[in-house]
Amino acid sequence: MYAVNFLILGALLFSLGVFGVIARRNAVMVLMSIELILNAVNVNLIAFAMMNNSAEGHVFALYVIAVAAAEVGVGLAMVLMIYRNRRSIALDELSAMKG
Amino acid sequence: MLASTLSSGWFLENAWLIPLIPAIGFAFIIFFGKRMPQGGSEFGLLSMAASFAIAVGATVQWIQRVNSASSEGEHALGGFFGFARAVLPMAGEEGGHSAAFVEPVVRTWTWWQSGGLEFGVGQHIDGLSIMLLLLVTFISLLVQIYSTEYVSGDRRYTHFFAALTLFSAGMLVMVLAENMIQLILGWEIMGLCSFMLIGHWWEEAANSRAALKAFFTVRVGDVGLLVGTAVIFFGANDWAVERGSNGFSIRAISAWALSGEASNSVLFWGGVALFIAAIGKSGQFPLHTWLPDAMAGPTPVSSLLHSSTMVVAGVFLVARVYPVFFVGFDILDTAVNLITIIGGITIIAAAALAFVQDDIKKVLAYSTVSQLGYMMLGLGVGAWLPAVFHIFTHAFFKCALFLAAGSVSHSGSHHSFDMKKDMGGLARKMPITATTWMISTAALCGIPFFSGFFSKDEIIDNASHNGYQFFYWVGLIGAAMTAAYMTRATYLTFFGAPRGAAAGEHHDDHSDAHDAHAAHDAHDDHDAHHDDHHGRHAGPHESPWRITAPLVILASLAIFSGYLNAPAVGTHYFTDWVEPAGVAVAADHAATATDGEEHALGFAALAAEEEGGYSEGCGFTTPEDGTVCYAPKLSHAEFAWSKAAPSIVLVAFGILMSAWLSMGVFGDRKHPLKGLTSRSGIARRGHAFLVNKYYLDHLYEGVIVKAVAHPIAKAAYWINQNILDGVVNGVGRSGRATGEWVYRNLDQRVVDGAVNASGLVASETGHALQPIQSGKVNQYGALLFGAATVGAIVLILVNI
Amino acid sequence: MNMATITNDNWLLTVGTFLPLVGVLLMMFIPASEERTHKQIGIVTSAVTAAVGVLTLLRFDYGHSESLQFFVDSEWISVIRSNYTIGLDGISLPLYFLSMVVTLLVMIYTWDNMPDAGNPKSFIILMLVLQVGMAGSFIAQDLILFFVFFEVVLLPMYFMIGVWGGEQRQYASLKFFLYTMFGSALMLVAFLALFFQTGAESFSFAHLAEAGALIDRDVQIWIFAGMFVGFAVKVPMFPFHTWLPDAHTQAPTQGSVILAAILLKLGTYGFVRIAIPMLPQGAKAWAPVIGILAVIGIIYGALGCLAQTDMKRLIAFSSVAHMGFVMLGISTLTEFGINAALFGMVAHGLITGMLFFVAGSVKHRYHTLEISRLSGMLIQMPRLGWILGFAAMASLGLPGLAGFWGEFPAILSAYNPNFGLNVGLYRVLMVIAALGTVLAAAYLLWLYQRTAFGRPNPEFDAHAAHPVGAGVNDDHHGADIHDVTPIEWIAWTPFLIAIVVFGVYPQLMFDVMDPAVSALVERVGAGIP
Amino acid sequence: MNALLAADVNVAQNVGFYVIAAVMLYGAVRVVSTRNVVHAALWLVVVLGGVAAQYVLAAAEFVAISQVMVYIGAVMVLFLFGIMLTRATIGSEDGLNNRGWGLGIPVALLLAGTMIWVVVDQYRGTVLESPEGPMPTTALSDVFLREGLVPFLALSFVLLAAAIGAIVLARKD
Repeated sequence: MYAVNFLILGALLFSLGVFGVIARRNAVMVLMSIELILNAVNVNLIAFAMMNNSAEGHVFALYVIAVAAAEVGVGLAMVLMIYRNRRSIALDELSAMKG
Repeated sequence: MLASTLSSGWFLENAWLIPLIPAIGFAFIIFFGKRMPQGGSEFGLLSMAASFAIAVGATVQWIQRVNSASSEGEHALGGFFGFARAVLPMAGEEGGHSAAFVEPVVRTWTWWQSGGLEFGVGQHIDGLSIMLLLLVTFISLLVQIYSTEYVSGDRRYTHFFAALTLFSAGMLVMVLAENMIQLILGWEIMGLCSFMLIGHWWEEAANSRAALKAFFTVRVGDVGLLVGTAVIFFGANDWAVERGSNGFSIRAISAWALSGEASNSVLFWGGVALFIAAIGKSGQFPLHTWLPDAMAGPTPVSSLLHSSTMVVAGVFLVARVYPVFFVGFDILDTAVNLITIIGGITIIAAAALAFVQDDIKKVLAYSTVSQLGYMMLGLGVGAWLPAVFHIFTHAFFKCALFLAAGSVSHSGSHHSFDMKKDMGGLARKMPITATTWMISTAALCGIPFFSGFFSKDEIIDNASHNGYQFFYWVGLIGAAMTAAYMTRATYLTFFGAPRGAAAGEHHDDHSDAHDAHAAHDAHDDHDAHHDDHHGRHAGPHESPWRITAPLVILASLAIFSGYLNAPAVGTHYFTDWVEPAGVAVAADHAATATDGEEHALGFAALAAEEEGGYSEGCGFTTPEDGTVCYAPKLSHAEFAWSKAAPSIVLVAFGILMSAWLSMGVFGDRKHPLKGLTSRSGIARRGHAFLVNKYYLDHLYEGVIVKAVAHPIAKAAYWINQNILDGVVNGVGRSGRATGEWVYRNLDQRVVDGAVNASGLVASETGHALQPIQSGKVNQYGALLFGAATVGAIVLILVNI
Repeated sequence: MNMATITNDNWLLTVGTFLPLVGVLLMMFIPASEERTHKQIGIVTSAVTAAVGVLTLLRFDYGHSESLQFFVDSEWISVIRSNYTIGLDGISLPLYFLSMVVTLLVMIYTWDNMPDAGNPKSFIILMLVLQVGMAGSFIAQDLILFFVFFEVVLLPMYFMIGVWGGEQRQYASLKFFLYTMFGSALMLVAFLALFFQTGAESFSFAHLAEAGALIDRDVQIWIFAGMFVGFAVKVPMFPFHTWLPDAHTQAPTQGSVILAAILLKLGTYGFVRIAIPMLPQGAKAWAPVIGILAVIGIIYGALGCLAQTDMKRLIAFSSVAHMGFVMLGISTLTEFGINAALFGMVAHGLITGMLFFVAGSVKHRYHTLEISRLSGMLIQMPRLGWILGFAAMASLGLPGLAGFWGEFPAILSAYNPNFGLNVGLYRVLMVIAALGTVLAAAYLLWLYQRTAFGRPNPEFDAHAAHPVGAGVNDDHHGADIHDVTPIEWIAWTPFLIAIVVFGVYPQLMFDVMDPAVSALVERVGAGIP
Repeated sequence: MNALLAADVNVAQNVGFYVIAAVMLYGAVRVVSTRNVVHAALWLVVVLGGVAAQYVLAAAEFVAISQVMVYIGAVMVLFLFGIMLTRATIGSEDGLNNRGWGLGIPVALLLAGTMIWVVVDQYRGTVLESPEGPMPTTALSDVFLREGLVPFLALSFVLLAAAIGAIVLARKD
């Protein structure tokens, strides 16, 4: 089947993720949107791996997954801490607090 | 080789030390002055003395050099005469003495480079610079001695001497400048120091404003200097580089201007630009308004500024690169040119203003302006030497006058300068001051056998000699007016009945007292001094020796300096020593030596003889190949009492008239007791006479003076204060206003508004902060991705 | 880098550039509470860096200042054909060294002038990173490398202003950030366009300078436009300058000094090093525009100054005017002009940096910079007053001080521009620029007269309690209105000395720059048919 | 649809792809648009699951497995915990988007447009020949333990650091 399919799918997911990052106010939601972006990338990776059937693509996808896991862990931890200090995880209030 | 007979010497070789020493002295004063017993003044005095010594040595050696040269050039005379008759029939009798060209002593070191060209800093010693070096060092020395007494106990004593020393250094740098850049350097340093000195007592807003005005006005002129230098540089550079020099070197510029290869328009515009600078610095007509205000400074400063340094700088600039003006304005071929116009106007206008001043220093200030007008006029009419000679003589008597005025205020009128309020009859109380003052006045008025006569009269004479008839009359009238107002000032100060402080009164409104009051502001350690100052000033008395000594020296010079070049008694040393001969010399002299090599003396005299290229006459015809001219060949009107007569008569008339009027007008104003007795004595002898005198008095004061002097002069003064001054201030104010407007409307609204409005920063400018803070991260995200996308798109487009 | 290159000690540049990062690493492991330690580390690091800089000065071969020295060219991102290419020649040497010295002095100044927001740890770390970016931009000989360093500079300055700035810091910092980001975006695009237009072979300056000249004229003009905006924002030139006053006014003293002394120079340096030699025809086409904008900037900045009531803001506007002179010099494409511009960059760095130091100290003492409220500074703190006067005089281009040598030759060069640019236009520009010097005198003297002369404002005399040690003369000093402190002396003296030395003997710098500039102009001339 | 009818294309595979893709996209849209945090999380599950399914279609079983385990197993749980601990209202809530969220739409559209255009322009008509069987895990392990070794170790350190960091951050004290 056509490589374009996968790639377009990735592009759309990516854009949606970007939109989420821009539009969302709640930190957790932003993290989710980032997950979308990462997965979009993964889809592309796999697609390319398939195109010139090599294992690297898959390996990279796995890397990304792992990093994403780490990122989510740390990210949520930070969100928690911020919430504990500020009783809010609205990003704009956050940025208002920081000089 | 013939040139080797041109003697040189250590002092000539190392004349560059002369400005260097005061500069170092300045550094010493700044860093160690406060700790010294004499508050740093000793450094100033020492350095000036050293410079003076070197200057004397250099002068002596220069004179030897000239003699050695002219002995070479003896039999060039024939040709000279031949030319003289050919070109200017009257010129023959004079100038047999300046036939040989005396090679200047030029040394340069690399200062900066650009575009592969190296530009030097160094010395260019010829008659003109030697003369001024001697003059400046000498007068600075005297003024510093005088100041040790005059400003003693000032809270910024040290700074005062620092500025004074640096000031002299600046002038000296300019005088022996080898190139235009160096000249600008000295020029601007002087501007800075004048700012520091005029604003010396900056606690008073008036003083600091005067300082600001002085610096600013001069700075306006400096635009001309920058532009002119640029124009001349690019005009001359290629020509000069061929000959191993560059377009900044003064010699190269002179030679180029006379080489006949220079385009006239470049010379003209360059000349105009440079002359604008001279106008600003030398207080010529439209830009002279800063000069009287500069009187806010301490008197020694005024004397230094107005005698030999600051204001002379403009005249010096014109004299220094004279060929540019000579060719650019083709002097000698016209009956009128920019320089003469400005000079003439200045002479009359300033003299008229001097009539209505009550402040003695302002009278002197305006007289300075008018005398500078004479110098400019002289340069304008092609009387280079008389103009320079007038710088020389004027320095002595004007400095003496200022110092005398200072001495009067210091010891006679309790720090007041108001002639009508606080002076009068001081001749008896302060004999030395009075005598010196009157000698100097005589010199200034141009009374025969005083120095001023020989210089000023030469200028006027040459004006008609070179075909500037109109300005001949301007000069004469100016001379008469000078005589008149100086007489008036003399009378008000030293004769008649004592008034105010001069009569020993202690009026306590020091509103008009510029000097030492500002100095004695609330400082305990000074208050004591302040008191005994008052104590010493119980009544008018002669000043201590540190003030009178310089006065005496200067006054004697005011008499004798004239005899250096007094055709009346047949002396022409000054001409021999100072005037550069207008003869063509072998071209290799245009090359400036570098790395401190002394300039290779070449075939100066030889070239002059062998191919009599000079007989074409520099400045009139182009020099032959391989030869260059450094100065135009000028002829001098020969002196004759018959020609001097009109000026003498007019001067005499001016003096008598003014004396007569002054006595009538000011004789018995406000009756102090002393005056009354004497007058009542007269009254007992003849009632009618008194009455008549009274009527005459009334007549003069009521009709003549009020009708003539006041309206005209007052009008001039009014124009001066309101229109010209208004322009200067107006420029500043309107500039400010424009700034406000531009800033408020353009900057904040339009340009800035555009940015703020662009949705990135904020939708509304007013509360720019709110929207910025909200959702910072997200907006960055948007920005980031947006930018990335745009970048990507462009990439694609580029790549297609 | 391989052995051969090590022998002609070209490790110097790499070390000199990245040394500050060592300090940063060190500070990472020290808790923020130990403020003194951080300050010490900061000073030591920047001092060592400056020492390396001195070594560089000593090892530099002044005989061949037109050719790149300490040259390194090693693989970096081979995918996009970008190499780690660094080198130093007469054009970059002064700026490279200046950046090190300025950072050191600013560090010293920070010792007892920490901005109110506190937290020296991150403050100093930021400054060190900033130093890396600045030094790197001056040695980079590869577009991508240059761009990376160029951007590295951006963020620390953003945080410096945003965290340690004045009341409106967020506004100012964001404005700064967006402006520069906008510029950088276009600049990057222009770089890439240049890269692809020259056959996508290499990003190295040398290659692009050769290949770039071959691009046909219209394309050159477009690419130059992109770079123009990018660099002009940084300079800043007239229409793009509005971030500067805010940034300067809001930034902490240290920020202002670094901004004025080095950051602004990145823009002009970019013009001289990248835009003009790589796109000669584009440069020629744009030169008149640059010249006109520059002169507008001169007059406009001066007028802006006259309208200011805040001392720091006035100085900021004066930067616009001075950079106008620099750009005028560059726009003539003559050796004179570019020499003047390079000299002007350094001079302006020293002088305006000094002025900002003074302004900072005044703020520190009076807690205001309202010109109308300041007065009689010379009575309350004579030394500071004199320093202000000195800096002002230098800034208005007094001969004998550094400022003059950037200003006068620039005006001079405008008399006849290079490569058949419109002479009439440039002569008009020259006269207007010369008038600009008068305005400069006007606003600086006005500032000086208002703040330094006269008698102290009673509102500050009131809390003038007991005399304080530093710099006492017969004036009394207020409790917090004291004269220059020792630390300030240490931080300032080099500036003052440099201003005088370069003013008295400019050959020191011209000698280094001139050959490089001549070579550059030659190359440009070769590229213009 | 002509894509479907292309001769050398495995129809079933395509149909599967399109169906799953549609579901994923819808889910993604909901993730970024819903007013309810919890729902968003659940929609995210759908998307991630879809991705895993696509992996399977693309013959990347191993990746698909790890996707399911890591994401749906771990990450989503984390998310739900996060939501719960930050007391996000379970019901729908307003103000989930910030002012200026509209800005996102043009950016996203622009981005999508650009990328799609590029992709289409570049890969129009390139066909992925359906692989014979899944990518063998041994191949992956080879890559991992040979040239991929250093990144692999680095990654493990990252994970370790992340774990510790998370603990440090989230620890109450």
